[in-house]
Amino acid sequence: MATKASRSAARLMISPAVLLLLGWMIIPLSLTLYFSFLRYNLLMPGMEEWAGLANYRFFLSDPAFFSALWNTLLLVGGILLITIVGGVLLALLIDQPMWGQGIVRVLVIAPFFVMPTVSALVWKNMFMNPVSGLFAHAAKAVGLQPFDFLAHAPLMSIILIVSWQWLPFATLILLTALQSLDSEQLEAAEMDGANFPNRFVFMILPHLARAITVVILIQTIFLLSIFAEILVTTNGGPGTASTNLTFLVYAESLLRFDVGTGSAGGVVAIILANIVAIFLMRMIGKNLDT
Amino acid sequence: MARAVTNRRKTITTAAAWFIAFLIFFPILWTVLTSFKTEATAIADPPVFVAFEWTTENYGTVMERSNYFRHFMNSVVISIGSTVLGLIIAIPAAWSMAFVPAKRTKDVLMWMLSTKMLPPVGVLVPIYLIFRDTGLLDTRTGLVIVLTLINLPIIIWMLYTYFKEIPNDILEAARMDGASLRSEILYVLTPMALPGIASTLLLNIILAWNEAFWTLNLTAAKAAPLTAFIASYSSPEGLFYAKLSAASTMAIAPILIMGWFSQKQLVRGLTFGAVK
Amino acid sequence: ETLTIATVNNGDMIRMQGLTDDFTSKNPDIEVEWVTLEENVLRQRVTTDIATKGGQYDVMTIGTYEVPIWAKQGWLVSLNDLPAEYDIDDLLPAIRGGLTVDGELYAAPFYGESSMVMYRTDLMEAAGLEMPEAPTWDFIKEAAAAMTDKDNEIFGICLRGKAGWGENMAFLTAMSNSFGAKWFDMEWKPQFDSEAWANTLNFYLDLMNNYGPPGSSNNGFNENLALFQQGKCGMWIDATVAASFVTGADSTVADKVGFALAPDNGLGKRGNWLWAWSLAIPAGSQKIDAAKKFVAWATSKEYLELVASNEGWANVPPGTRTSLYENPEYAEVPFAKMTLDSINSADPTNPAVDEVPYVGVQFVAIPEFQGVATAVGQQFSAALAGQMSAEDALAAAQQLTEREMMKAGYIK
Amino acid sequence: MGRITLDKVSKSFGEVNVIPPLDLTIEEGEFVVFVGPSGCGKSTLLRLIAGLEDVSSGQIRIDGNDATSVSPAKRGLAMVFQSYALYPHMSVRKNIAFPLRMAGLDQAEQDRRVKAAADVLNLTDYLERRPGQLSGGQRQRVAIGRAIVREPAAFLFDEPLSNLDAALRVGMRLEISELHNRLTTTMIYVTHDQVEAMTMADKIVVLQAGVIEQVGSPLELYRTPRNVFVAGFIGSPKMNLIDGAEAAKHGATTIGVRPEHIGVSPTEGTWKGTVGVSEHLGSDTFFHVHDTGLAEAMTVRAGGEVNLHHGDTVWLTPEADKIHRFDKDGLRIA
Amino acid sequence: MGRITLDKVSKSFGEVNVIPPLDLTIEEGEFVVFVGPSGCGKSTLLRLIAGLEDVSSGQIRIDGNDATSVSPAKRGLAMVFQSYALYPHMSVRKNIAFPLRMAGLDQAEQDRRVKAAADVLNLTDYLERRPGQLSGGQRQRVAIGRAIVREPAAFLFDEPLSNLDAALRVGMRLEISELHNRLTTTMIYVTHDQVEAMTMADKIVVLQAGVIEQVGSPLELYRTPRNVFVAGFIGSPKMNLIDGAEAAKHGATTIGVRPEHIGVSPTEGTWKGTVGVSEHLGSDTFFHVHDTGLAEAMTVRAGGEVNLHHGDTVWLTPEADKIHRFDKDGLRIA
Ligand SMILES: Nc1ncnc2c1ncn2[C@@H]1O[C@H](COP(=O)(O)OP(=O)(O)OP(=O)(O)O)[C@@H](O)[C@H]1O
Ligand SMILES: Nc1ncnc2c1ncn2[C@@H]1O[C@H](COP(=O)(O)OP(=O)(O)OP(=O)(O)O)[C@@H](O)[C@H]1O
Ligand SMILES: [Mg+2]
Ligand SMILES: [Mg+2]
Repeated sequence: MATKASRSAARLMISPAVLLLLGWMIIPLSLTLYFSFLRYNLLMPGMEEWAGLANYRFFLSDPAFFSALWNTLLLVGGILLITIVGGVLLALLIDQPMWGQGIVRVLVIAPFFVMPTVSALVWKNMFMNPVSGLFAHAAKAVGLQPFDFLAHAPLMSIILIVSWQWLPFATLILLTALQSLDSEQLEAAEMDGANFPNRFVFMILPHLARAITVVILIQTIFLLSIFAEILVTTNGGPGTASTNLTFLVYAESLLRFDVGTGSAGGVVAIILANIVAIFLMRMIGKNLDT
Repeated sequence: MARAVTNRRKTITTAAAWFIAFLIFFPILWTVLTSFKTEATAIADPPVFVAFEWTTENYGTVMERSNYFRHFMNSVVISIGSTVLGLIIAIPAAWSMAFVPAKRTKDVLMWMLSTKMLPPVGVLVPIYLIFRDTGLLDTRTGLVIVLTLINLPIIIWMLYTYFKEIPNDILEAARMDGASLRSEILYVLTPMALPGIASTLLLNIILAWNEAFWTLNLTAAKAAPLTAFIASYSSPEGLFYAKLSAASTMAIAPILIMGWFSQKQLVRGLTFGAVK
Repeated sequence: ETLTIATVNNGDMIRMQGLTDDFTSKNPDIEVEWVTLEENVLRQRVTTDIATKGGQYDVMTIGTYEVPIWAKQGWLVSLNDLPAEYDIDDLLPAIRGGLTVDGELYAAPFYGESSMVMYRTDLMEAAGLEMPEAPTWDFIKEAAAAMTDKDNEIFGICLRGKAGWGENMAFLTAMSNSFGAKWFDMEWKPQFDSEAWANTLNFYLDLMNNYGPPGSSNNGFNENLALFQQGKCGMWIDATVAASFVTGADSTVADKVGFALAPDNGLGKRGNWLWAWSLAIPAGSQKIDAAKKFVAWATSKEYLELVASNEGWANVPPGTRTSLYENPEYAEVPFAKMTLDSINSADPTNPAVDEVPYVGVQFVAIPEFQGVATAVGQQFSAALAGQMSAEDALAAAQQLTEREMMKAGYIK
Repeated sequence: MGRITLDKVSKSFGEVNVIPPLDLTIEEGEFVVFVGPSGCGKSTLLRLIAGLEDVSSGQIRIDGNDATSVSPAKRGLAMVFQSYALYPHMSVRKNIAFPLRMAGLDQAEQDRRVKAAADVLNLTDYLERRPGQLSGGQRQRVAIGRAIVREPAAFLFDEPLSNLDAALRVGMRLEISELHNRLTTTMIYVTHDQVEAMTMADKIVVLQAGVIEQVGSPLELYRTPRNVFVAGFIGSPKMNLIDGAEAAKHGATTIGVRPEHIGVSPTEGTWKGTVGVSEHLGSDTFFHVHDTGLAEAMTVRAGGEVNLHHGDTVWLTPEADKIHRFDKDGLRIA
Repeated sequence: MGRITLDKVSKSFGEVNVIPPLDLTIEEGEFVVFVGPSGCGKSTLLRLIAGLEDVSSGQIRIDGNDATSVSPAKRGLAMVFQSYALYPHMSVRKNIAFPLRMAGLDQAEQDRRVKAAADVLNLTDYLERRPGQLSGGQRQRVAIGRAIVREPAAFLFDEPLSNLDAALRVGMRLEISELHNRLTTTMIYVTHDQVEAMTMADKIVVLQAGVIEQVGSPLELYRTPRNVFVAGFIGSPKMNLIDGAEAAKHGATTIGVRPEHIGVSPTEGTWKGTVGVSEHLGSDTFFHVHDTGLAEAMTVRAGGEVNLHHGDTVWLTPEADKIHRFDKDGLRIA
């Protein structure tokens, strides 16, 4: 298709979205960039002065920075792993014929609707609390010492909470993808002598590849900036055991009110996020084009 | 055309699926149950499941403490407003990308998505200053604008993938039939993509409803949605499990119920072009 | 006119919300909007707002830490011109001093607090011990050991462990004072490498690891309060305001609580702090007059009486007014005297055993403090969680404080 | 190798009885085509043989052994699906090798057999491509290749050509016929295109609503259809069926004459009518003749050179020995 | 009304030159069919006429007026798409009325015209259904209905029957022909099925790689193809083309004989060969004869009753006056 008229119409119609997003990106970004070169503490207004790269040096030399970087990767990677593996298995299960499929689906999808703050509060207090949480009760009931999740496995606990929230999303996308698998293809494989594990490895998984990429892309976008869950449950601690990059930037700019360093951190985070983005886009681009 | 499944196998899958579904749902169920307990029962050891004296006093306490209805209305207005505004901007954009693809289309789309990767904390102060200067702090308008911008990439992407599934022929047929661009989008494209648009709408309402960073940081009282409502419960004094549960239940119930009712729509549309 | 009031989600504040009608009926032209947030969130929100002159709030709830800093920036409205019947002179001198900068009162105390020991009289008795009015740390340890009964989920002592300058660091800073430690020497050099700090932290960790509840590295004021109310703590050293909750209706041990001064080590300083949640008016507010009316109402003598008549004397916001403690009815309240004594025994201008360049008992009144102390708090919390040793935590604290002080230009 | 016997096989989906009990024997090496209108149960029958559906009752024997409850993979049959059902993420080579890989053959043997199949099917140049990069006909060949390598006892085809365009269909039809000539393996082929059925089959099975209407060679069906249904179904263009008085003259309820068995003349003949649309194919011309009083329109085939126009009056004459007669139950009167 | 002239019209997509400059005139009321192999530019040409693509150069005139840069909606043409392109969310009535609604006609007029179109197309009973509830043929009719109501200057059809099954295709072919007889509006019809082209067209335009190979009536093309390409393309089964010595005998580089112009005999004739696959259609039999030394396989059409088997030796005799001769450029030698 495409006549000259339609091409110019297209340009006109896409421009509001492009301009808005461009503005949304560039204006705050350039301000952030500007602040990152200033000595700028919110609590000491009027004392802003040019600081050169000092803020960057300070942020990058923070011992917390590398652990935050590592935690961010663990967090995103761990959640992706759990939700995708769990999502595939769950999707396979739900796809089977059964009674009350609708209700099962309703139950499984529910965590996706829960506010991150609420889910963090509920998990922290009512489940993971080592004294009056349900897990502690359960442990005591079977004669075990209650495990102090948030103190001894803080990152793992957060991964668990966030995975719970995102599992439905992954499951749903994978389920729709699964249902789109041509049943004749599976039958052909069956005729060809493939048993279920073979069919899973050779037919189902490759078919899901595209859906998995999409899940990875979307979730990564959201998971890179996990914040509320950390703030509510562990406050980044103990130590910096559950501080991710977002939280570190938050600590700089809104706990210390050091906007300069916070902005430098923000810029660093943006650069890192874009590296991840480019990497992901490559992968997606390849997978989505075919 | 699946083969007949034996009842035994169906029973086993049913049991397994129900068990897992129940586990996944349990935290929510437990929260709802707890919200009807007294504080003392809420922490009882061993825990009681249903055999307790049900009370609604927690809800009373919570209602008394904060203006739930206003938070609720703010949430509704903000999430629906931002989603609808997003759709209005996104539909033409997605039309362009899906039906008049250029070499750059894919790059533009990916760039749009990458704007979502900016960590919000990194730009809070600039945005706060901009909002202060434009008088948008603590206004629904301000939040609608921010959430629209945040969710726009996702909306565009979703719509783009749905639109791409609509055969170009049909739009061309409309063009041959004398439809202007406006009529083409209004009378042909939009109704055809309605299921996709509906699930885009739903997903983004959910995302907007649960957005907790900007809604918390850019509002004080007038425009504060339910995320702010729940923030005042994050660490109250004394025994608070039951009250926390009540507040939590109230914060998530509307969206949960909406989600359940529109579950089919949502699920059907949640593909992001992943299914092909 | 609508006033937007930012408050912390403490019980006293929430109670005030419930009594708003009294204010609005007296001032029919004023409406009140409440923004109730958890302490950390509140602090972040109001600080961002006031520093950027966002103007979203007309009345803010802030603490003794913020008042002098903010007042110096000219961010707060002076309250010296409150009406005569408000009776400024009735405010407790220690509290009032903390809220006054250069002779101007910049915030009105809503309630004041120090910290003290709360303990279970029944358990103490069962252990065959008797709590002195002014215990030492050694006695606390002995008592904790004696009361601990982990099989029945009784933990000898509950202390703050959750990271945060207003959480574990408030407690630990106050405690370190009694161990002869300090944050900075006169050259603003951080002192975490001192022996006194090592003693403080080791004592604390020893106490908590042996006699504290599990998960204490996530326990703040509220978590400990819940534990104590459930009857799981033998002793709890924390804010004096907690007294009314542990003896209140929600508590399962209301009639078995005793009070004592915060412990010392015989060095002349007790491990108690001084704090007042106060109402202040940002300089940018458009509704200063109405805001002043509200502040005056909320911190007035009449308000205390209003609460007393509605909820009983025990639930009155404590620690602000001399007249309250002179009231014979209030003297009946079991923790009244101990609260007043605790408040009076704290000296913000001279907090440590040695001479220091800063004011503040459980904090250092410089803007950088909350950031540094929170980071230090994280290290100590990690040490409590068993993720690092006390030495490592102190070394890390020393290093990061130095970094921060260097950046801020206190030391070269 | 490849004798398949269905013994009182029936199938119902829940309440719906799709195939009432049915007997059928397919001899070794035969090319059997199932034809019938859409929904008559052709695919279902094929899938029962393949083992992709369970029979509701009856027995399926393959080479004399009861295969009724043997899994599809073990029956030694290969199937080519209408959608080809190629594995889109595997190269052509991997697609064809898949059954061998599943059977655990070693790599060398796999390569050998894939190469052999690719040679037979002219796929050698495409072995490294993905199915998405192939044309319809090539995909079809890959699907056949995947079936061939297993050296199955019988091939099952479910409308394998229906997704191809007309020209390709003709070509592939020939290829499959030639393949059968070469391999002489039993083939069962489902189609609803009767040209395919006629040209390819050794034996045609005409189905209607799950019931076998007639089994026989293509020419048997063409020359002596057992009933009106088969008469109308086999032959293109369709046989002209005439009821009423004209049929009664021949002592039947219905008579049928094929278009190619009617002579046409502008001057004289048995039936008179008016020319409607005429379709000139060059080699032949089909006239649709109206107003004969016999049926709504009679189709007549004439040579390419006959010149008649819309509205002309014509006379039609059936070849007397090519008139089919049916009784009131629609059965052939011998 | 309905005279369309293309004047040096060309089209390239980026670098790819799909249609080199081309002239073509379509007279009022003509039924013109574009045929050609896949990818030859038929659809592109049609879309240029419709205005759905811009021409790269040249001019398109409709009824004498320059329409080159007129928007599709304004050209007064109606198009029927291969996929039907019905609006799935509208009832049949709304679908048909859509162009009228866009033109701003009042409701009464819309209803009147929809009713008229529905009557013509036998759609009256289905007006309230959605397209999804219709059979393929009915959908096709709705698409035509939507085109008719606009009373366009010309109809454009892009392979409108290719999604239908064989039987339906025959029926719809007739319906469209009848429609043309009745409306006498110009129709431009794209197909790659040459049977459709032969039976429907007043004038066929044969395209190859964007170039017009021949324009003429169906029988003209059948009888006197201008070159080898047209000779091979028109006629089914395809003309047998013979190169080499046998062609030289006739003073040509290539000669061609259609299958229906070759006699077959088991005993005597011009060319000797062996029977390969034979396709019995009942009415006719197509033999594929190998080893003639002329071409890989010769296709021969014989009557339904000829009985020859795989491997038999046969003799073929072309009808002398039906031999087509082509020179070394592939052009017909008159
Ligand atoms: N899984 C099923 N459940 C219920 N009914 C079914 C199922 N599969 C097929 N049927 C029904 O069985 C009948 C025969 O279906 P089948 O697919 O065998 O027809 P077919 O002859 O192959 O038709 P077509 O030519 O359209 O492919 C149809 O009426 C169909 O609706
Ligand atoms: N938008 C486009 N961009 C680039 N090339 C195109 C485009 N549309 C068509 N082509 C190319 O133009 C040529 C002609 O395409 P067209 O669709 O006109 O062929 P066609 O004759 O209609 O074929 P078919 O019979 O398969 O429909 C093809 O080689 C095709 O690849
Ligand atoms: Mg079928
Ligand atoms: Mg085309």
